Amino acid sequence: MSAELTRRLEALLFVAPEPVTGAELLEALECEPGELDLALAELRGAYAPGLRGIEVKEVAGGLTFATAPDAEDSVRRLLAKPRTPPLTPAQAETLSIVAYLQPVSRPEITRIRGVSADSASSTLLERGLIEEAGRSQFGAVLYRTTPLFLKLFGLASLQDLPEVTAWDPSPEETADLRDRLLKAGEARAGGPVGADPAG
Amino acid sequence: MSAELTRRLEALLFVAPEPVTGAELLEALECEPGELDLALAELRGAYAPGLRGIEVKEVAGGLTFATAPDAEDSVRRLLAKPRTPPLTPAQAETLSIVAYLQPVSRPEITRIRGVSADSASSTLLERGLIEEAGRSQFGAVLYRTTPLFLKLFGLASLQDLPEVTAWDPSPEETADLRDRLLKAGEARAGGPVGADPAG
Amino acid sequence: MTAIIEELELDLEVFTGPFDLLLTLVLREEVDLLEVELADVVISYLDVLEARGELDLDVATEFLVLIAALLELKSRLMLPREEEELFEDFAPGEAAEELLARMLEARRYRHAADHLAERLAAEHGYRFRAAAPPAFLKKVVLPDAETARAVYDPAQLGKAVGGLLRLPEAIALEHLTIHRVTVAERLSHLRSLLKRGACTFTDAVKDADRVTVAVTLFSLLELYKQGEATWTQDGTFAEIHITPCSPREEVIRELAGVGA
Repeated sequence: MSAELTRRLEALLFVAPEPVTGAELLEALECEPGELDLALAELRGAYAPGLRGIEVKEVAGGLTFATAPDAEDSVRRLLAKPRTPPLTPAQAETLSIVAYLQPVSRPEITRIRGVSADSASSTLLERGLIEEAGRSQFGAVLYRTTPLFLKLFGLASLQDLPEVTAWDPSPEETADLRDRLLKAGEARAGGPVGADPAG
Repeated sequence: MSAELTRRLEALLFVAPEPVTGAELLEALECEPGELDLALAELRGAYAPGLRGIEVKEVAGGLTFATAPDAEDSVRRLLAKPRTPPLTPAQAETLSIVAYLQPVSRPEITRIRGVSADSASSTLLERGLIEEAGRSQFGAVLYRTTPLFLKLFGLASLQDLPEVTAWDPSPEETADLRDRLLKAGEARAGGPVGADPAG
Repeated sequence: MTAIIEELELDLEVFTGPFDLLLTLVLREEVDLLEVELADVVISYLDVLEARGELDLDVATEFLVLIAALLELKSRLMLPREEEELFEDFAPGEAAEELLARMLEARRYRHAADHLAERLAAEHGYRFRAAAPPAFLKKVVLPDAETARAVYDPAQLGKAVGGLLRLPEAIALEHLTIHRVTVAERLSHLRSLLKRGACTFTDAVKDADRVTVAVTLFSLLELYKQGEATWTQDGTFAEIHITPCSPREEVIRELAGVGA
């Protein structure tokens, strides 16, 4: 393949994000239908199935390149390898609240974080780290962690979560973890804090 | 070209949205480095410049296909999109300072250019050629170049930029410049130029 | 130095002659930089550029680098005298060296810029593919509970929850001086103004800060409520005209006149 028209045709099919119609090709290549037919035949020959890693395909009323079917496994390994991206700070916070307090509702998570947890909890749901666990008495959806969560954190069970006291900045507090988290969250959000009603 | 590995390599380069590194190729193709080298040589041969409408390019730390430059006119007619406009002198100067000194802050760029780089750096940011890279100790935003910069400038890595001192004047020229700075007006200083140093 | 800089003739208060001569005299401290109006130098330069039809600051960087360096020198000289030792170090020769270094640095990147522009032009014809990944890859394959391996550190969870337990420190306001304005103060201010007849809101809050303006408005409402004043405003943001309603003598006389 070296005819200049065929080379330009190849470039067009390569670079076009969508299948290209014959009319579009004629206009872009500024050639006659007969010339295009010849170039196309040459290109089809060069990319006949089995010869190369790419094939010329006719789809949706146009021409396009596609990867050869037998390269699919490699392509999948390259582009679709299962990924476990690092947790963002918002996701880590949301996940820790669910892990320690489960089952817990989204409004509670929001109150504890002081800011909305909607986007973070959607991502965690999508990735299968948390799942729905019924509804609270007020009708809010409750969340809990999944077996995948335990696997990804290398935990045998929820009992293996790190002791909160190791990270606890206020060990003198004796109240329940949930209450303390809520109190701290409300202080962050600028809401009423028991200690300083005037503030 | 028909070796199965070369065909799969071709499919990967075709389908990947960004340049693919050697490590990624090895993993996706599940082959040895030696085998990859052979396949790559075969592919480069098949796509040697001038042969086809597509070429293999090494940019931004990886391999990718790009259309052959002589197909540009047809491509432009097909995609009906103007090329990215060339750089203005201010943009080119700002970009070269970022490329060589990265990470570098806007005040530093301004100091070197002697004139504000705000508009130029905004445009470069918008076009994705530079990006923010944290903050300096004084709180100024730092900039660095992006992978798109490497791609558009056909650079495999920043190492491919020529040494910036390559453009320094020779020692004689520098001495001459220094002389002129100090003595340019000397001759005229003696003459009747209406200078009034005492004023 | 470029031709234009060499051609630049100046006619300043303290100096008449070519720019490069001025530069030399400044560097030799024969002309006091503090007395040179650098803005006038810039204007002269712009005039030259304009006369030549080359009014393009993008290509004028050499001059700009020189002027910027002179400005920096001048600003250093303008520092308070206590900083004397700072420019004692700064011998005329060093000033020239610094100017030279600036010019070389700017020149370096200007040439690098030319190189980059050439590179970009050379790459002009190459186009990269921008198609979406094939349909069979659209669905992201996530690991399932069977095959997943531990990738996250449980300490991350403890740290996150510990951070959430932290009560934020109360915001300290001691360092702020709170400007206190009372309604009572503003009421008496308004009443004293109104004793002299009608006034505008602008008169009442002349040069006052925002808090005072707000409290004055409250006081005005209070006066209205008490029946001591009425006000009119022709439109949004228009002037507010305040009229006293107190039964002052002339008002009573006027009312009596109207009544008769």
